[in-house]
Amino acid sequence: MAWSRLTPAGRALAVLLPVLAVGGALTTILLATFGGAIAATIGANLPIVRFLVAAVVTFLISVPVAFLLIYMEMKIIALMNLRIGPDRIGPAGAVMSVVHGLKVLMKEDYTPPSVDVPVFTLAPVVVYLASFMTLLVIPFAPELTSMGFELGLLYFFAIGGLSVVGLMMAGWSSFNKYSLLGGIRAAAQAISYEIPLTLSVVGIVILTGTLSLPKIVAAQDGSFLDWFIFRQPLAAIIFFIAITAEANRTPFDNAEADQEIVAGFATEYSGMRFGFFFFAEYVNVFIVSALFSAVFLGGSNPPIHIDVNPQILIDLSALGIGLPLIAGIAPVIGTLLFAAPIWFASSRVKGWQALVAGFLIFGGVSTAAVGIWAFVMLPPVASLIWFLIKTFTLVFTFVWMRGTLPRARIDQLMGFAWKWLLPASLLNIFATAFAVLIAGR
Amino acid sequence: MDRRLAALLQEKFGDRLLTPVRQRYDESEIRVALADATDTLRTLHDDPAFRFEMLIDLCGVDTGEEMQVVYHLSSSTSGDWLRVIVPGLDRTAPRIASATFMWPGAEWMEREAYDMFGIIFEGNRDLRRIYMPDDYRSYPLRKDFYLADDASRSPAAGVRNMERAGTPADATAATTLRKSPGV
Amino acid sequence: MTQQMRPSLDDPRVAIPAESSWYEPAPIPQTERQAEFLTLREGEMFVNMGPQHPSTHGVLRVIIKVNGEKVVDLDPVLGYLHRGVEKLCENADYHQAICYTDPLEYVASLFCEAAPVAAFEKLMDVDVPRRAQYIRVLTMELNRIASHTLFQGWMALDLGGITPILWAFIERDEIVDMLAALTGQKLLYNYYRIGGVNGDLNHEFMSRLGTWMSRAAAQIDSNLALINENEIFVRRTRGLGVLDAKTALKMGVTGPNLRASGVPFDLRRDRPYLVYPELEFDVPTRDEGDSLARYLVRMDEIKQSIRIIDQVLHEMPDGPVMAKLPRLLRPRPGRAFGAVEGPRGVYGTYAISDGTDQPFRMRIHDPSFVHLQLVGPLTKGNLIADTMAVMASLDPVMGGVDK
Amino acid sequence: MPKIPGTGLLSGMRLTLTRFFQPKRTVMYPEVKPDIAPRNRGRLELVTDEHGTLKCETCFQCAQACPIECIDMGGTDTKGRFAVHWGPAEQYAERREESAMRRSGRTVSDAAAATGATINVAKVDEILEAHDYDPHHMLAILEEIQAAYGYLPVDALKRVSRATGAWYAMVYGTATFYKHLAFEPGVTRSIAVCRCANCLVSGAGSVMGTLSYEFGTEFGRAIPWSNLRLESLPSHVIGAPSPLVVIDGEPQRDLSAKNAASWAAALAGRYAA
Repeated sequence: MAWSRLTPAGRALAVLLPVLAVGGALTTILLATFGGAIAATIGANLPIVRFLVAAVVTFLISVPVAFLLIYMEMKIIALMNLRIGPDRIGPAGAVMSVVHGLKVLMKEDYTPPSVDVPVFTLAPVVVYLASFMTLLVIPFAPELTSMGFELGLLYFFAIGGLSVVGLMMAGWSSFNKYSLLGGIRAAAQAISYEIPLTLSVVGIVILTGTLSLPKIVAAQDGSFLDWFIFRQPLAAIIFFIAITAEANRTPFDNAEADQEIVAGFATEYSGMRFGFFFFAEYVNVFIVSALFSAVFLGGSNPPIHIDVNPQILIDLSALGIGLPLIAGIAPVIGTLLFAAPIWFASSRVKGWQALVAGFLIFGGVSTAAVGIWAFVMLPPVASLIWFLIKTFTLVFTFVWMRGTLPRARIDQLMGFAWKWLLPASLLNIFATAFAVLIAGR
Repeated sequence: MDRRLAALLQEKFGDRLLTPVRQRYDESEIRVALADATDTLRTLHDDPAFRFEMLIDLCGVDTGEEMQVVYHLSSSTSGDWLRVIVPGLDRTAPRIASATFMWPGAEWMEREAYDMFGIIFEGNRDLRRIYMPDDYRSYPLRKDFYLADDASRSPAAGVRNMERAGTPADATAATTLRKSPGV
Repeated sequence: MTQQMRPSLDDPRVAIPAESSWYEPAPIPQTERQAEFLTLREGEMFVNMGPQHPSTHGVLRVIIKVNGEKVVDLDPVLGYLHRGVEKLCENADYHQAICYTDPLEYVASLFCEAAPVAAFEKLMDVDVPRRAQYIRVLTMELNRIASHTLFQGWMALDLGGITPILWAFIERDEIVDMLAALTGQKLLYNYYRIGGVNGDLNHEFMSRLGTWMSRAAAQIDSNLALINENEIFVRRTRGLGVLDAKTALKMGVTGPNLRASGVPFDLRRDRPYLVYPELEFDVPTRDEGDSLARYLVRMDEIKQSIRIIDQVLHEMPDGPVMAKLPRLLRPRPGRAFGAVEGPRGVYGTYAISDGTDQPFRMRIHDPSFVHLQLVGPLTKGNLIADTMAVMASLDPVMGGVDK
Repeated sequence: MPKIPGTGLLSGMRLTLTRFFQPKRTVMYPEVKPDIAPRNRGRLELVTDEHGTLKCETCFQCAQACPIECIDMGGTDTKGRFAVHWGPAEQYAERREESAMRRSGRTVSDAAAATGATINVAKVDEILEAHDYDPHHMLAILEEIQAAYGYLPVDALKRVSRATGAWYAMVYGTATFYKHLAFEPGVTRSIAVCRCANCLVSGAGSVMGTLSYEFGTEFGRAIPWSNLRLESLPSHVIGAPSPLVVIDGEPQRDLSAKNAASWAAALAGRYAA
């Protein structure tokens, strides 16, 4: 029978092709008939489409973010160890993490026998999903929030807490004692740090009266003294420690403590399934840093408002047909302008070298000019840049801590959470409420 | 080298010592019979005159005719070092009382002596192989243990398997053992 | 689907499918102790660490009986690195035996050479020239510093800090390189000879040593500042695995681990060898006896070693570095026990000569072997993470443990 | 531990940040080679003198002394008879009886072993038993073996080396050192050609070449059709002419580089008759 001789891919195709053929035909017919209605429906509930698009986009940006953070971790820790770190692939080894990703892709994706296969396979997906779905509510800039809904903060804690489920699934299904210990450690740690994490922001919620992250960011508008890190220092400290534990970072990385339980919940994983855990960890780092900078560091607000309202008002529409002409001619003229001095400067420079150099210089200059123009003229770009600066400073801090601190023991960890952070956060809430009661908002 | 220690040892266990106290460099050495070993060690450990509280080393020796167990003790009060040799263990079934009743740290050293020589220490709670696998048969440090690549001293050199537990058939008394009457 | 089930090793009440049950078979208990170790009570399970575990130094296998995270009992399994060094030495002549003892402790090889050399010199009544004695002290103290520096890095690494080990390796590599310039080998310097040392001090060694000494103390101090003051490190090691003096003496503990329990026992002081009686140095001791004390005692010894090196460099006499000896060494029958104070404790060698050119019996005593017994008693009732901390603080080297 | 909690962590963070900006210690290996101290004895190599010829004379002392048998060398002895190979036997896929020769060198391309039939070593064992397997009596053992067999079979040498534990090269060196120990059966007489400078000047070299060609053998080997062995004379006989050829001690007068071939043919004819 031919079916038995088909490869799995072949069988899938044998099923799919007729379905596609029939389905394609049907869809065309349906579109022809109900196209207008469908368009109307989409127009009617646009938020669903927006959500889908936002989810896809966040997923797409989460992978390069993970690559960037992995590279940062490798390089920064290397420099702190008086090493050089990755320096062979790409400029200063910048492509190293991408190569790591490719390596992980090419490795054998081994499923040990006696694991609970569906749970084992699903666990990395859950973890990664939980981490990048929280990206939805991150307010990169006032206009650059993919889903700025009202309960953003709550959504963040809820979805972020889901990753524990994934870790538990991985630890339980791996049929390995290290994995089991790692999963249970991760669960205990995450659950006990969720509480101070959530309670520490209650003070801010009291102050701002909202749970939506864009509004919290907007509430910190003004100079850097309006940031909540200065108005709620205790909450900031608690929050920082709690997100360190949430992201399983040193000194709270007991879940994958490689000196004690080999790789924790990821012991039995290999190939891309391990890669998902790996990426999720770094995406988590980025997300918690972004959240901290949004909630406590004023998010996309510049530290000091320099009120520049430049008068460079180029009315591009006035140019009419001249616009494409300028757009087409400007590179040529600019290249020649920059190439000429180089070419005249010395006789040893060949013409093409001068042209290439001129083009590069023109490219740089024009990019810088456009950047500055955008920074000045387009508020979203400016606020995005401010946001990223703050976020990556925090990411650097996390990597820095990883390069410095040893690991806390699990019982000290839990004791710290329950004995110190929880009362401190409650105290913070009462203090804030009292102050609000006294002074009014 | 402490003459006082020698005199003390002589007058403490004068009758027990098989040979007079030997002293060379900073080491003193006494030999006691198998029966007296435990009492001697306990006296050396508890007697305020000696206070040999540290068991530096415990090892077995195969002289070719007999087995020995050698203790190296160090006094925590005076810096004296003492070597207690218990000779005369039967090569076929060496047995001696364990020293773990006084030095729990001797447990693994006794395990090693058992593993390497087959000396059975009565009273050791955990007397089993420590280096060699559990299903291992022979005792490597015995003198009649042959190494294939040891062409120096055994007619069994060149046998295919790496070691041979017992004396090979074609071995003669002149060549089986490297006997050392002096030890 | 029908498949026969078998009880799990950890919990006989749990049945697991037969095809998924490729454990190692349950070992048959041979001794009373092993039988009591292999019986699992309610809620206990075995966790097997090693021989390929990130934090067991070398190839050590530790079977841990845990109740949740709490270590109930623990059984180290040795022998993965067993080379039969004693047998090899019995079949080599006296010069070759020294070379065999070298790889015992790949971290502090010179001490493993010094012990048999001392024993052989006693057997043959050899007088070592004073310059050779000074060179031995110099190289040994350098090696001690290298070993302790590496220990600091390993300790921090086992507690989860990744940076100190690399800083430690910088210092250690400098020492190793200068010793390589002196002895000709980088790790297993086969340098000590019966009656002296192999080769006099040379220019490369002295220049490297000078540049290193000029900044060693400050550099090591700044490295220590990373974790000595660190709350996490201190909280994890203070009061962990407390070993009181009486137990330590009964367990045969020596070296820094014993001094950390308050017993000032140091062979360099109590049983002087080479030129140590002429040198000024303190024997750092601590009374706590916990992991932190064991760590800090070693860190203090680094400073003392630097002191000793300073004095040795100033008082180094001239003269030959080898005694006049025949090519073929045949000591008269006798016994000798040579012992030196190493970075881990007393390295001893009990050599028996029967008049031939090969030692009749050569017993090698390694302190790591004794100290590894303590891991069980010291970690009972603690957590899995503490097992690593205690093991690191005892600082065993498996090459010496397995011989 | 500091009084204020957290300061220890912060001081550590400060330290790592300072190290972050300090110069790095990495040696970029393939580009930058670390400087190896001149005293480094990492690699074994044979030294050559100023003429470019090897100084090693294959005395095997290094290979004997190497306790871990990392030195492995081969060579030909002065008589061109044996090529002795030294080293761990497993490198040469010989485990069974040859591994006894692991420290003792094994014989490669052994002419005597090729020609001589394998012998019954019972007598050798008796001799060894009589001498209590003592390598110090090597010369006596070899003499008795020669008396027993008429010559020294290679199997007997191997047996001696294996039983006494004396290294094969030692046994073999003893055997080759003494003139009265022979390796071929029935060789009683010898033709020796002097190799002193005087003789070489007056054409001893061509004489040697001619003789070895005529007799169909090599120097140090027996002449197949006779009880003669072709040897080289260690020292010149006083008052003898050059080139000098000695048969059983008496110098041959009527010989020169010219008539060496005819002389050899005449000698062969005398033996044939």
